[in-house]
Amino acid sequence: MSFSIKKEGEVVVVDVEGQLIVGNRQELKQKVLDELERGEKKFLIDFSQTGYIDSSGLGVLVSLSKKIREQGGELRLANLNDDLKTLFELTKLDTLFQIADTRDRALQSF
Amino acid sequence: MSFSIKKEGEVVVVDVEGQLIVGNRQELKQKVLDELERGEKKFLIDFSQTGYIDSSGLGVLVSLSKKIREQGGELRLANLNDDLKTLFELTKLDTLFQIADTRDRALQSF
Amino acid sequence: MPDAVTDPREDDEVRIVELDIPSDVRLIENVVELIRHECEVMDFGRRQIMLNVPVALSEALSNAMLRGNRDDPEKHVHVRAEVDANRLVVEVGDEGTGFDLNERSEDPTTLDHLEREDGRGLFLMRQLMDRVERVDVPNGSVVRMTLHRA
Amino acid sequence: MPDAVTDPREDDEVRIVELDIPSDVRLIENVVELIRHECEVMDFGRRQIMLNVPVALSEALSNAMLRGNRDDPEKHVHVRAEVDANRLVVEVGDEGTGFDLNERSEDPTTLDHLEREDGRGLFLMRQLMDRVERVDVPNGSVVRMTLHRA
Ligand SMILES: Nc1ncnc2c1ncn2[C@@H]1O[C@H](COP(=O)(O)OP(=O)(O)O)[C@@H](O)[C@H]1O
Ligand SMILES: Nc1ncnc2c1ncn2[C@@H]1O[C@H](COP(=O)(O)OP(=O)(O)O)[C@@H](O)[C@H]1O
Repeated sequence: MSFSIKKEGEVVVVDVEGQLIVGNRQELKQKVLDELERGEKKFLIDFSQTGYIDSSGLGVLVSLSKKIREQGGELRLANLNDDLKTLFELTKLDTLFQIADTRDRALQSF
Repeated sequence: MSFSIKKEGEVVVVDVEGQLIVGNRQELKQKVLDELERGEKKFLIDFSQTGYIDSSGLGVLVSLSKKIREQGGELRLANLNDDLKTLFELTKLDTLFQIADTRDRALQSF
Repeated sequence: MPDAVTDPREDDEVRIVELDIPSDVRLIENVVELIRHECEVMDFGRRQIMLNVPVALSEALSNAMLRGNRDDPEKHVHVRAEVDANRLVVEVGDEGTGFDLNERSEDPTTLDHLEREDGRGLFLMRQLMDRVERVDVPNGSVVRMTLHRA
Repeated sequence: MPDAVTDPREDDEVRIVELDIPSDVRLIENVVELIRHECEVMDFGRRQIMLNVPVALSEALSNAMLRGNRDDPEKHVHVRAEVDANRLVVEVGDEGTGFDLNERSEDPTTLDHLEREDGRGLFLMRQLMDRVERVDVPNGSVVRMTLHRA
Protein backbone atom coordinates (compact mmCIF):
# COMPACT_ATOMS: atom_id res chain seq x y z
CA MET A 1 0.00 0.00 0.00
CA SER A 2 1.50 3.27 -1.04
CA PHE A 3 0.73 6.49 -2.80
CA SER A 4 3.09 8.03 -5.29
CA ILE A 5 2.67 11.60 -6.36
CA LYS A 6 4.10 13.31 -9.41
CA LYS A 7 3.44 16.36 -11.49
CA GLU A 8 2.43 16.05 -15.14
CA GLY A 9 2.31 19.53 -16.59
CA GLU A 10 -0.04 21.45 -14.32
CA VAL A 11 -1.67 18.35 -12.89
CA VAL A 12 -0.79 16.59 -9.65
CA VAL A 13 -1.12 12.87 -10.40
CA VAL A 14 -1.52 10.42 -7.53
CA ASP A 15 -1.17 6.67 -8.07
CA VAL A 16 -2.92 4.54 -5.48
CA GLU A 17 -0.95 1.31 -5.22
CA GLY A 18 -2.74 -1.47 -3.34
CA GLN A 19 -5.80 -0.85 -1.21
CA LEU A 20 -7.40 2.45 -0.25
CA ILE A 21 -8.91 1.57 3.10
CA VAL A 22 -9.38 2.68 6.67
CA GLY A 23 -5.79 1.72 7.55
CA ASN A 24 -4.12 4.08 5.06
CA ARG A 25 -6.62 6.62 3.73
CA GLN A 26 -5.32 9.36 6.07
CA GLU A 27 -2.01 9.20 4.26
CA LEU A 28 -3.67 9.85 0.90
CA LYS A 29 -5.71 12.67 2.37
CA GLN A 30 -2.68 14.36 3.90
CA LYS A 31 -0.60 14.07 0.73
CA VAL A 32 -3.27 15.68 -1.40
CA LEU A 33 -4.05 18.39 1.16
CA ASP A 34 -0.35 19.27 1.34
CA GLU A 35 -0.31 19.82 -2.41
CA LEU A 36 -3.51 21.86 -2.23
CA GLU A 37 -1.94 24.04 0.43
CA ARG A 38 1.07 24.57 -1.82
CA GLY A 39 -1.34 26.11 -4.31
CA GLU A 40 -1.90 23.19 -6.66
CA LYS A 41 -5.33 23.23 -8.30
CA LYS A 42 -5.57 20.25 -10.67
CA PHE A 43 -5.62 16.74 -9.28
CA LEU A 44 -5.86 13.34 -10.91
CA ILE A 45 -6.10 10.14 -8.91
CA ASP A 46 -5.16 7.08 -10.95
CA PHE A 47 -6.49 3.70 -9.81
CA SER A 48 -4.81 1.44 -12.34
CA GLN A 49 -2.74 -0.18 -9.59
CA THR A 50 -5.46 -0.22 -6.95
CA GLY A 51 -6.93 -3.32 -5.34
CA TYR A 52 -10.08 -2.56 -3.43
CA ILE A 53 -11.52 0.56 -1.79
CA ASP A 54 -13.68 0.51 1.33
CA SER A 55 -16.28 3.02 2.48
CA SER A 56 -13.75 5.08 4.39
CA GLY A 57 -11.58 5.24 1.27
CA LEU A 58 -14.61 6.45 -0.67
CA GLY A 59 -15.23 8.93 2.16
CA VAL A 60 -11.76 10.39 1.76
CA LEU A 61 -12.31 10.84 -1.97
CA VAL A 62 -15.59 12.66 -1.27
CA SER A 63 -13.92 14.87 1.29
CA LEU A 64 -10.98 15.68 -0.99
CA SER A 65 -13.28 16.51 -3.87
CA LYS A 66 -15.09 19.03 -1.65
CA LYS A 67 -11.89 20.61 -0.35
CA ILE A 68 -10.39 20.88 -3.81
CA ARG A 69 -13.57 22.48 -5.16
CA GLU A 70 -13.62 24.96 -2.28
CA GLN A 71 -10.16 26.11 -3.35
CA GLY A 72 -11.33 26.53 -6.91
CA GLY A 73 -9.57 23.38 -8.01
CA GLU A 74 -10.61 20.28 -9.92
CA LEU A 75 -10.37 16.55 -9.20
CA ARG A 76 -10.53 13.75 -11.78
CA LEU A 77 -10.40 10.01 -11.30
CA ALA A 78 -9.03 7.58 -13.88
CA ASN A 79 -8.53 3.90 -14.63
CA LEU A 80 -11.19 2.31 -12.47
CA ASN A 81 -11.35 -1.40 -13.23
CA ASP A 82 -14.74 -3.11 -13.53
CA ASP A 83 -14.93 -3.99 -9.85
CA LEU A 84 -14.14 -0.46 -8.78
CA LYS A 85 -16.61 0.91 -11.31
CA THR A 86 -19.27 -1.29 -9.76
CA LEU A 87 -18.38 0.07 -6.34
CA PHE A 88 -18.82 3.65 -7.56
CA GLU A 89 -22.08 2.71 -9.24
CA LEU A 90 -23.50 0.94 -6.18
CA THR A 91 -22.84 4.03 -4.09
CA LYS A 92 -23.84 6.40 -6.93
CA LEU A 93 -20.52 8.12 -6.45
CA ASP A 94 -20.03 7.78 -10.19
CA THR A 95 -22.43 10.74 -10.40
CA LEU A 96 -20.33 12.87 -8.03
CA PHE A 97 -16.91 12.38 -9.59
CA GLN A 98 -15.55 13.05 -13.02
CA ILE A 99 -14.22 9.69 -14.07
CA ALA A 100 -12.10 9.10 -17.16
CA ASP A 101 -11.26 5.77 -18.71
CA THR A 102 -7.60 6.49 -19.17
CA ARG A 103 -4.99 8.71 -17.62
CA ASP A 104 -4.44 10.55 -20.89
CA ARG A 105 -8.09 11.30 -21.33
CA ALA A 106 -8.26 12.54 -17.74
CA LEU A 107 -5.23 14.78 -18.31
CA GLN A 108 -6.72 16.23 -21.47
CA SER A 109 -10.03 16.93 -19.77
CA PHE A 110 -8.66 19.66 -17.48
CA MET B 1 5.27 -11.75 -4.19
CA SER B 2 6.40 -12.18 -7.74
CA PHE B 3 9.41 -13.04 -9.84
CA SER B 4 10.27 -11.14 -12.97
CA ILE B 5 12.74 -12.53 -15.44
CA LYS B 6 14.60 -10.70 -18.16
CA LYS B 7 17.67 -11.17 -20.27
CA GLU B 8 20.62 -8.79 -19.98
CA GLY B 9 23.13 -9.74 -22.66
CA GLU B 10 23.83 -13.41 -22.06
CA VAL B 11 22.59 -13.37 -18.49
CA VAL B 12 19.14 -14.38 -17.25
CA VAL B 13 18.30 -11.90 -14.48
CA VAL B 14 15.61 -12.77 -11.97
CA ASP B 15 14.19 -10.15 -9.60
CA VAL B 16 12.63 -11.53 -6.44
CA GLU B 17 9.91 -9.11 -5.41
CA GLY B 18 8.58 -9.65 -1.88
CA GLN B 19 9.29 -12.79 0.11
CA LEU B 20 10.99 -15.98 -1.03
CA ILE B 21 9.30 -18.53 1.19
CA VAL B 22 7.64 -21.92 1.32
CA GLY B 23 4.47 -20.53 -0.26
CA ASN B 24 6.11 -19.37 -3.50
CA ARG B 25 9.59 -20.87 -3.87
CA GLN B 26 8.35 -23.54 -6.33
CA GLU B 27 7.48 -20.78 -8.74
CA LEU B 28 11.02 -19.41 -8.67
CA LYS B 29 12.46 -22.89 -9.07
CA GLN B 30 10.28 -23.67 -12.06
CA LYS B 31 11.01 -20.38 -13.80
CA VAL B 32 14.76 -20.83 -13.52
CA LEU B 33 14.64 -24.52 -14.49
CA ASP B 34 12.61 -23.61 -17.59
CA GLU B 35 15.35 -21.20 -18.67
CA LEU B 36 18.02 -23.78 -17.93
CA GLU B 37 16.19 -26.28 -20.11
CA ARG B 38 16.08 -23.72 -22.91
CA GLY B 39 19.86 -23.77 -22.80
CA GLU B 40 20.57 -20.67 -20.74
CA LYS B 41 23.79 -20.91 -18.74
CA LYS B 42 24.28 -17.65 -16.86
CA PHE B 43 21.91 -16.70 -14.05
CA LEU B 44 21.73 -13.73 -11.72
CA ILE B 45 19.21 -13.50 -8.92
CA ASP B 46 18.72 -9.94 -7.70
CA PHE B 47 17.39 -9.42 -4.17
CA SER B 48 17.10 -5.65 -4.12
CA GLN B 49 13.33 -5.86 -3.88
CA THR B 50 13.21 -8.86 -1.57
CA GLY B 51 11.74 -8.90 1.94
CA TYR B 52 12.70 -12.00 3.85
CA ILE B 53 13.77 -15.52 2.85
CA ASP B 54 12.97 -18.63 4.87
CA SER B 55 14.84 -21.93 5.02
CA SER B 56 12.86 -23.42 2.16
CA GLY B 57 13.68 -20.35 0.05
CA LEU B 58 17.35 -20.88 0.89
CA GLY B 59 16.87 -24.56 0.01
CA VAL B 60 15.62 -23.66 -3.45
CA LEU B 61 18.65 -21.45 -4.04
CA VAL B 62 20.96 -24.32 -3.02
CA SER B 63 19.12 -26.70 -5.30
CA LEU B 64 19.20 -24.31 -8.25
CA SER B 65 22.88 -23.63 -7.79
CA LYS B 66 23.57 -27.38 -8.01
CA LYS B 67 21.38 -27.89 -11.06
CA ILE B 68 22.90 -24.92 -12.88
CA ARG B 69 26.42 -26.15 -12.11
CA GLU B 70 25.55 -29.62 -13.37
CA GLN B 71 24.64 -28.08 -16.73
CA GLY B 72 27.92 -26.23 -16.82
CA GLY B 73 26.26 -22.95 -15.94
CA GLU B 74 26.87 -20.28 -13.32
CA LEU B 75 24.69 -18.61 -10.70
CA ARG B 76 25.36 -15.26 -9.01
CA LEU B 77 23.40 -13.46 -6.33
CA ALA B 78 23.29 -9.69 -5.95
CA ASN B 79 21.95 -6.89 -3.78
CA LEU B 80 21.47 -8.66 -0.46
CA ASN B 81 20.52 -6.11 2.18
CA ASP B 82 22.10 -6.33 5.65
CA ASP B 83 19.38 -8.57 7.04
CA LEU B 84 19.63 -10.99 4.15
CA LYS B 85 23.43 -10.94 4.40
CA THR B 86 23.09 -11.93 8.05
CA LEU B 87 20.82 -14.79 7.04
CA PHE B 88 23.40 -16.08 4.55
CA GLU B 89 26.15 -15.69 7.14
CA LEU B 90 24.23 -17.51 9.88
CA THR B 91 23.70 -20.47 7.58
CA LYS B 92 27.21 -20.14 6.06
CA LEU B 93 25.57 -20.08 2.66
CA ASP B 94 27.65 -16.98 1.95
CA THR B 95 30.48 -19.48 1.39
CA LEU B 96 28.49 -21.50 -1.14
CA PHE B 97 27.24 -18.68 -3.35
CA GLN B 98 28.99 -16.03 -5.34
CA ILE B 99 27.46 -12.86 -3.99
CA ALA B 100 27.99 -9.43 -5.54
CA ASP B 101 27.14 -6.10 -3.98
CA THR B 102 25.49 -4.67 -7.06
CA ARG B 103 23.79 -5.96 -10.14
CA ASP B 104 26.41 -4.39 -12.40
CA ARG B 105 29.24 -6.01 -10.55
CA ALA B 106 27.47 -9.35 -10.71
CA LEU B 107 26.91 -8.95 -14.45
CA GLN B 108 30.56 -8.07 -15.04
CA SER B 109 31.74 -11.06 -13.01
CA PHE B 110 30.51 -13.66 -15.50
CA MET C 1 11.36 -29.61 3.76
CA PRO C 2 9.02 -31.53 1.44
CA ASP C 3 7.13 -29.77 -1.29
CA ALA C 4 3.73 -28.42 -0.43
CA VAL C 5 1.30 -30.67 -2.19
CA THR C 6 -1.73 -28.96 -3.72
CA ASP C 7 -4.85 -29.48 -1.65
CA PRO C 8 -6.59 -32.74 -2.46
CA ARG C 9 -9.83 -30.79 -2.22
CA GLU C 10 -13.00 -32.71 -1.66
CA ASP C 11 -16.54 -31.56 -2.23
CA ASP C 12 -17.50 -31.76 1.41
CA GLU C 13 -14.43 -29.84 2.51
CA VAL C 14 -15.04 -27.01 4.94
CA ARG C 15 -12.26 -24.58 5.71
CA ILE C 16 -12.42 -22.59 8.90
CA VAL C 17 -10.28 -19.61 9.80
CA GLU C 18 -10.54 -18.05 13.22
CA LEU C 19 -8.79 -14.96 14.53
CA ASP C 20 -8.74 -12.89 17.64
CA ILE C 21 -6.96 -9.56 17.29
CA PRO C 22 -6.68 -6.17 18.98
CA SER C 23 -8.70 -3.27 17.59
CA ASP C 24 -6.17 -1.83 15.17
CA VAL C 25 -7.35 -0.92 11.72
CA ARG C 26 -3.92 -1.54 10.26
CA LEU C 27 -4.52 -5.26 10.84
CA ILE C 28 -7.57 -5.30 8.59
CA GLU C 29 -5.80 -5.79 5.28
CA ASN C 30 -4.04 -8.98 6.39
CA VAL C 31 -7.19 -10.42 7.92
CA VAL C 32 -8.98 -9.79 4.64
CA GLU C 33 -6.18 -11.53 2.73
CA LEU C 34 -6.41 -14.62 4.91
CA ILE C 35 -10.12 -15.02 4.36
CA ARG C 36 -10.01 -14.02 0.72
CA HIS C 37 -7.47 -16.78 0.19
CA GLU C 38 -9.90 -19.33 1.61
CA CYS C 39 -12.51 -18.19 -0.91
CA GLU C 40 -9.96 -18.50 -3.69
CA VAL C 41 -9.17 -22.06 -2.65
CA MET C 42 -12.89 -22.79 -2.81
CA ASP C 43 -13.13 -21.37 -6.33
CA PHE C 44 -15.32 -18.40 -5.57
CA GLY C 45 -15.89 -16.09 -8.51
CA ARG C 46 -13.28 -13.52 -9.49
CA ARG C 47 -15.55 -10.59 -8.68
CA GLN C 48 -16.44 -12.04 -5.30
CA ILE C 49 -12.77 -12.34 -4.49
CA MET C 50 -11.84 -8.91 -5.82
CA LEU C 51 -14.86 -6.91 -4.64
CA ASN C 52 -17.60 -8.51 -2.53
CA VAL C 53 -15.52 -10.34 0.05
CA PRO C 54 -12.76 -7.81 0.69
CA VAL C 55 -14.98 -4.73 0.79
CA ALA C 56 -17.77 -6.22 2.94
CA LEU C 57 -15.25 -7.74 5.29
CA SER C 58 -13.28 -4.50 5.64
CA GLU C 59 -16.50 -2.71 6.55
CA ALA C 60 -17.45 -5.25 9.17
CA LEU C 61 -13.97 -5.21 10.67
CA SER C 62 -13.64 -1.46 10.81
CA ASN C 63 -17.11 -1.07 12.32
CA ALA C 64 -16.25 -3.68 14.95
CA MET C 65 -12.99 -1.89 15.79
CA LEU C 66 -14.08 1.73 15.54
CA ARG C 67 -17.80 1.57 16.39
CA GLY C 68 -18.15 -1.49 18.60
CA ASN C 69 -14.78 -1.28 20.37
CA ARG C 70 -14.36 2.50 19.99
CA ASP C 71 -10.84 2.04 18.70
CA ASP C 72 -9.63 0.71 22.06
CA PRO C 73 -6.74 -1.69 21.31
CA GLU C 74 -7.39 -3.50 24.56
CA LYS C 75 -10.72 -4.59 23.16
CA HIS C 76 -10.55 -7.47 20.75
CA VAL C 77 -12.27 -8.41 17.54
CA HIS C 78 -13.06 -12.03 16.92
CA VAL C 79 -13.42 -13.29 13.37
CA ARG C 80 -14.61 -16.69 12.28
CA ALA C 81 -14.92 -17.59 8.61
CA GLU C 82 -16.34 -20.87 7.39
CA VAL C 83 -15.98 -21.53 3.69
CA ASP C 84 -17.15 -24.51 1.70
CA ALA C 85 -18.01 -25.21 -1.92
CA ASN C 86 -21.36 -23.45 -1.48
CA ARG C 87 -20.80 -20.40 0.63
CA LEU C 88 -18.82 -18.18 2.93
CA VAL C 89 -20.21 -17.46 6.38
CA VAL C 90 -18.13 -14.93 8.26
CA GLU C 91 -18.79 -13.65 11.75
CA VAL C 92 -17.16 -10.53 13.13
CA GLY C 93 -17.57 -10.03 16.85
CA ASP C 94 -16.66 -7.03 18.99
CA GLU C 95 -16.89 -6.12 22.67
CA GLY C 96 -19.39 -3.32 22.17
CA THR C 97 -22.96 -3.02 23.33
CA GLY C 98 -24.40 -3.79 19.92
CA PHE C 99 -26.78 -1.83 17.72
CA ASP C 100 -30.04 -2.29 15.91
CA LEU C 101 -29.24 -3.34 12.37
CA ASN C 102 -32.80 -2.70 11.19
CA GLU C 103 -32.67 0.89 12.36
CA ARG C 104 -29.54 1.45 10.34
CA SER C 105 -30.90 1.33 6.88
CA GLU C 106 -30.37 4.85 5.61
CA ASP C 107 -29.73 5.01 1.89
CA PRO C 108 -26.40 6.74 1.25
CA THR C 109 -27.14 7.10 -2.45
CA THR C 110 -29.71 9.88 -2.06
CA LEU C 111 -28.68 13.31 -3.29
CA ASP C 112 -28.40 14.89 0.14
CA HIS C 113 -26.29 12.03 1.46
CA LEU C 114 -24.00 11.75 -1.51
CA GLU C 115 -21.51 14.36 -0.29
CA ARG C 116 -21.24 12.89 3.17
CA GLU C 117 -18.05 11.09 4.03
CA ASP C 118 -19.47 8.36 6.22
CA GLY C 119 -22.46 6.07 6.39
CA ARG C 120 -21.72 3.71 3.50
CA GLY C 121 -20.44 0.73 5.48
CA LEU C 122 -23.59 -1.23 6.28
CA PHE C 123 -25.04 -0.29 2.91
CA LEU C 124 -22.08 -1.87 1.12
CA MET C 125 -22.15 -4.94 3.36
CA ARG C 126 -25.79 -5.46 2.40
CA GLN C 127 -25.17 -4.81 -1.28
CA LEU C 128 -22.17 -7.09 -1.52
CA MET C 129 -23.27 -9.99 0.67
CA ASP C 130 -26.34 -12.20 0.29
CA ARG C 131 -27.25 -11.81 3.92
CA VAL C 132 -26.24 -9.63 6.87
CA GLU C 133 -27.45 -10.40 10.40
CA ARG C 134 -26.60 -9.26 13.89
CA VAL C 135 -26.69 -11.28 17.07
CA ASP C 136 -26.09 -10.32 20.67
CA VAL C 137 -23.64 -12.50 22.52
CA PRO C 138 -22.45 -12.35 26.15
CA ASN C 139 -20.11 -9.33 26.42
CA GLY C 140 -20.46 -8.29 22.85
CA SER C 141 -22.06 -8.15 19.48
CA VAL C 142 -21.59 -10.22 16.34
CA VAL C 143 -22.31 -9.41 12.71
CA ARG C 144 -22.75 -12.45 10.49
CA MET C 145 -22.48 -12.21 6.71
CA THR C 146 -23.24 -14.92 4.18
CA LEU C 147 -22.20 -15.05 0.54
CA HIS C 148 -23.08 -17.89 -1.82
CA ARG C 149 -20.35 -18.96 -4.18
CA ALA C 150 -20.95 -17.70 -7.70
CA MET D 1 -16.46 6.75 10.07
CA PRO D 2 -14.27 8.53 12.65
CA ASP D 3 -10.54 8.73 12.20
CA ALA D 4 -8.48 5.94 13.67
CA VAL D 5 -6.70 7.48 16.62
CA THR D 6 -3.11 6.35 17.14
CA ASP D 7 -2.81 3.87 19.99
CA PRO D 8 -2.58 5.55 23.35
CA ARG D 9 0.05 2.96 24.17
CA GLU D 10 0.85 2.31 27.81
CA ASP D 11 3.86 0.59 29.27
CA ASP D 12 1.92 -2.29 30.66
CA GLU D 13 0.06 -2.88 27.43
CA VAL D 14 -0.03 -6.46 26.23
CA ARG D 15 -1.24 -7.22 22.73
CA ILE D 16 -2.47 -10.69 21.95
CA VAL D 17 -3.17 -12.11 18.52
CA GLU D 18 -4.64 -15.55 18.15
CA LEU D 19 -5.32 -17.48 14.96
CA ASP D 20 -6.58 -20.86 13.97
CA ILE D 21 -6.07 -21.73 10.31
CA PRO D 22 -5.97 -24.73 7.97
CA SER D 23 -2.59 -26.16 7.00
CA ASP D 24 -1.91 -24.19 3.85
CA VAL D 25 1.51 -22.68 3.39
CA ARG D 26 0.11 -19.88 1.28
CA LEU D 27 -1.44 -18.46 4.47
CA ILE D 28 1.93 -18.09 6.18
CA GLU D 29 2.86 -14.70 4.77
CA ASN D 30 -0.28 -13.00 6.07
CA VAL D 31 0.02 -14.59 9.49
CA VAL D 32 3.58 -13.33 9.68
CA GLU D 33 2.43 -9.83 8.73
CA LEU D 34 -0.18 -9.76 11.48
CA ILE D 35 2.31 -10.68 14.19
CA ARG D 36 5.10 -8.58 12.77
CA HIS D 37 2.75 -5.61 12.95
CA GLU D 38 2.24 -6.22 16.67
CA CYS D 39 6.01 -6.12 17.17
CA GLU D 40 6.19 -2.89 15.20
CA VAL D 41 3.53 -1.33 17.41
CA MET D 42 5.61 -2.34 20.42
CA ASP D 43 8.72 -0.72 18.96
CA PHE D 44 10.77 -3.82 18.42
CA GLY D 45 14.06 -3.20 16.63
CA ARG D 46 14.18 -2.87 12.87
CA ARG D 47 16.25 -6.00 12.41
CA GLN D 48 13.92 -8.00 14.64
CA ILE D 49 10.99 -6.89 12.52
CA MET D 50 12.72 -7.47 9.21
CA LEU D 51 14.62 -10.67 9.98
CA ASN D 52 14.22 -12.44 13.34
CA VAL D 53 10.46 -12.42 13.71
CA PRO D 54 9.38 -13.16 10.13
CA VAL D 55 11.96 -15.86 9.43
CA ALA D 56 11.61 -17.73 12.74
CA LEU D 57 7.84 -17.53 12.54
CA SER D 58 7.75 -18.77 8.93
CA GLU D 59 9.85 -21.74 9.97
CA ALA D 60 7.63 -22.62 12.90
CA LEU D 61 4.49 -22.27 10.77
CA SER D 62 5.75 -24.33 7.87
CA ASN D 63 7.03 -27.08 10.19
CA ALA D 64 3.65 -27.16 11.94
CA MET D 65 1.82 -27.41 8.59
CA LEU D 66 4.16 -29.70 6.68
CA ARG D 67 5.81 -31.76 9.44
CA GLY D 68 3.27 -31.78 12.26
CA ASN D 69 0.10 -31.80 10.14
CA ARG D 70 1.66 -33.47 7.07
CA ASP D 71 0.16 -30.82 4.81
CA ASP D 72 -3.38 -31.99 5.52
CA PRO D 73 -5.63 -28.91 5.18
CA GLU D 74 -8.18 -30.52 7.47
CA LYS D 75 -5.64 -30.29 10.27
CA HIS D 76 -5.31 -26.87 11.81
CA VAL D 77 -2.50 -24.75 13.11
CA HIS D 78 -3.10 -22.61 16.15
CA VAL D 79 -1.01 -19.49 16.68
CA ARG D 80 -0.94 -17.30 19.75
CA ALA D 81 1.33 -14.29 19.99
CA GLU D 82 1.66 -12.18 23.09
CA VAL D 83 3.65 -9.00 22.69
CA ASP D 84 4.49 -6.40 25.29
CA ALA D 85 7.16 -3.75 25.76
CA ASN D 86 9.64 -6.44 26.83
CA ARG D 87 9.14 -9.42 24.61
CA LEU D 88 7.30 -11.49 22.06
CA VAL D 89 6.13 -14.95 23.08
CA VAL D 90 4.63 -16.85 20.18
CA GLU D 91 3.21 -20.35 20.29
CA VAL D 92 2.58 -22.40 17.18
CA GLY D 93 0.54 -25.53 17.71
CA ASP D 94 -0.20 -28.37 15.31
CA GLU D 95 -2.16 -31.63 15.44
CA GLY D 96 0.89 -33.84 15.02
CA THR D 97 2.40 -36.33 17.41
CA GLY D 98 5.25 -34.05 18.36
CA PHE D 99 9.00 -34.53 18.16
CA ASP D 100 12.03 -34.31 20.38
CA LEU D 101 13.48 -30.85 19.99
CA ASN D 102 16.73 -31.81 21.73
CA GLU D 103 17.36 -34.61 19.27
CA ARG D 104 17.02 -32.19 16.40
CA SER D 105 20.15 -30.17 16.83
CA GLU D 106 22.15 -31.01 13.73
CA ASP D 107 24.32 -28.15 12.55
CA PRO D 108 23.41 -27.27 8.94
CA THR D 109 26.52 -25.12 8.54
CA THR D 110 28.98 -28.01 8.35
CA LEU D 111 30.62 -28.62 4.99
CA ASP D 112 28.78 -31.86 4.24
CA HIS D 113 25.40 -30.35 5.10
CA LEU D 114 25.89 -27.09 3.23
CA GLU D 115 24.64 -28.41 -0.09
CA ARG D 116 21.52 -29.97 1.38
CA GLU D 117 18.24 -28.29 0.67
CA ASP D 118 16.51 -28.92 3.97
CA GLY D 119 17.27 -29.00 7.67
CA ARG D 120 17.79 -25.29 8.36
CA GLY D 121 14.43 -24.50 9.97
CA LEU D 122 14.99 -25.32 13.64
CA PHE D 123 18.54 -24.00 13.37
CA LEU D 124 17.26 -20.60 12.20
CA MET D 125 14.55 -20.54 14.85
CA ARG D 126 17.21 -21.06 17.52
CA GLN D 127 19.57 -18.51 15.99
CA LEU D 128 16.92 -15.83 15.56
CA MET D 129 14.92 -16.25 18.78
CA ASP D 130 16.16 -16.02 22.37
CA ARG D 131 14.42 -19.22 23.32
CA VAL D 132 12.72 -22.13 21.57
CA GLU D 133 10.78 -24.75 23.54
CA ARG D 134 8.40 -27.55 22.72
CA VAL D 135 5.47 -28.76 24.77
CA ASP D 136 3.06 -31.65 24.29
CA VAL D 137 -0.59 -30.75 24.54
CA PRO D 138 -3.67 -32.96 24.24
CA ASN D 139 -4.04 -33.89 20.55
CA GLY D 140 -1.00 -32.03 19.43
CA SER D 141 2.30 -30.34 19.84
CA VAL D 142 3.27 -26.72 20.47
CA VAL D 143 6.48 -24.85 19.76
CA ARG D 144 6.98 -21.73 21.86
CA MET D 145 9.46 -19.03 20.86
CA THR D 146 10.50 -16.02 22.91
CA LEU D 147 12.26 -12.90 21.67
CA HIS D 148 13.21 -9.99 23.90
CA ARG D 149 12.69 -6.56 22.45
CA ALA D 150 15.93 -4.97 21.32
N1 LIG E 1 -20.10 -3.13 15.21
C1 LIG E 1 -20.86 -2.06 15.52
N2 LIG E 1 -21.08 -1.72 16.82
C2 LIG E 1 -21.82 -0.65 17.13
N3 LIG E 1 -22.42 0.13 16.22
C3 LIG E 1 -22.25 -0.14 14.92
C4 LIG E 1 -21.48 -1.25 14.50
N4 LIG E 1 -21.51 -1.28 13.14
C5 LIG E 1 -22.26 -0.24 12.75
N5 LIG E 1 -22.73 0.46 13.81
C6 LIG E 1 -23.59 1.65 13.78
O1 LIG E 1 -24.15 1.78 12.50
C7 LIG E 1 -23.82 3.07 11.94
C8 LIG E 1 -23.69 2.98 10.45
O2 LIG E 1 -22.53 2.24 10.10
P1 LIG E 1 -21.91 2.38 8.66
O3 LIG E 1 -22.98 2.24 7.68
O4 LIG E 1 -20.78 1.42 8.57
O5 LIG E 1 -21.39 3.87 8.57
P2 LIG E 1 -20.27 4.64 9.41
O6 LIG E 1 -19.54 3.63 10.24
O7 LIG E 1 -19.45 5.27 8.37
O8 LIG E 1 -21.04 5.63 10.24
C9 LIG E 1 -22.56 3.47 12.66
O9 LIG E 1 -22.37 4.87 12.66
C10 LIG E 1 -22.79 2.92 14.05
O10 LIG E 1 -23.60 3.79 14.80
N1 LIG F 1 6.04 -29.22 14.19
C1 LIG F 1 6.77 -30.36 13.98
N2 LIG F 1 6.16 -31.57 14.10
C2 LIG F 1 6.86 -32.72 13.88
N3 LIG F 1 8.16 -32.74 13.55
C3 LIG F 1 8.82 -31.58 13.42
C4 LIG F 1 8.16 -30.32 13.63
N4 LIG F 1 9.07 -29.35 13.44
C5 LIG F 1 10.23 -29.96 13.13
N5 LIG F 1 10.08 -31.29 13.12
C6 LIG F 1 11.13 -32.31 12.83
O1 LIG F 1 12.39 -31.69 12.91
C7 LIG F 1 13.10 -31.88 11.67
C8 LIG F 1 14.01 -30.69 11.40
O2 LIG F 1 13.22 -29.55 11.09
P1 LIG F 1 13.86 -28.33 10.32
O3 LIG F 1 15.14 -27.96 10.98
O4 LIG F 1 12.82 -27.25 10.24
O5 LIG F 1 14.22 -28.88 8.89
P2 LIG F 1 13.28 -29.44 7.73
O6 LIG F 1 11.86 -29.18 8.11
O7 LIG F 1 13.75 -28.69 6.54
O8 LIG F 1 13.60 -30.90 7.68
C9 LIG F 1 12.03 -32.09 10.63
O9 LIG F 1 12.50 -32.80 9.53
C10 LIG F 1 10.99 -32.89 11.44
O10 LIG F 1 11.35 -34.24 11.49
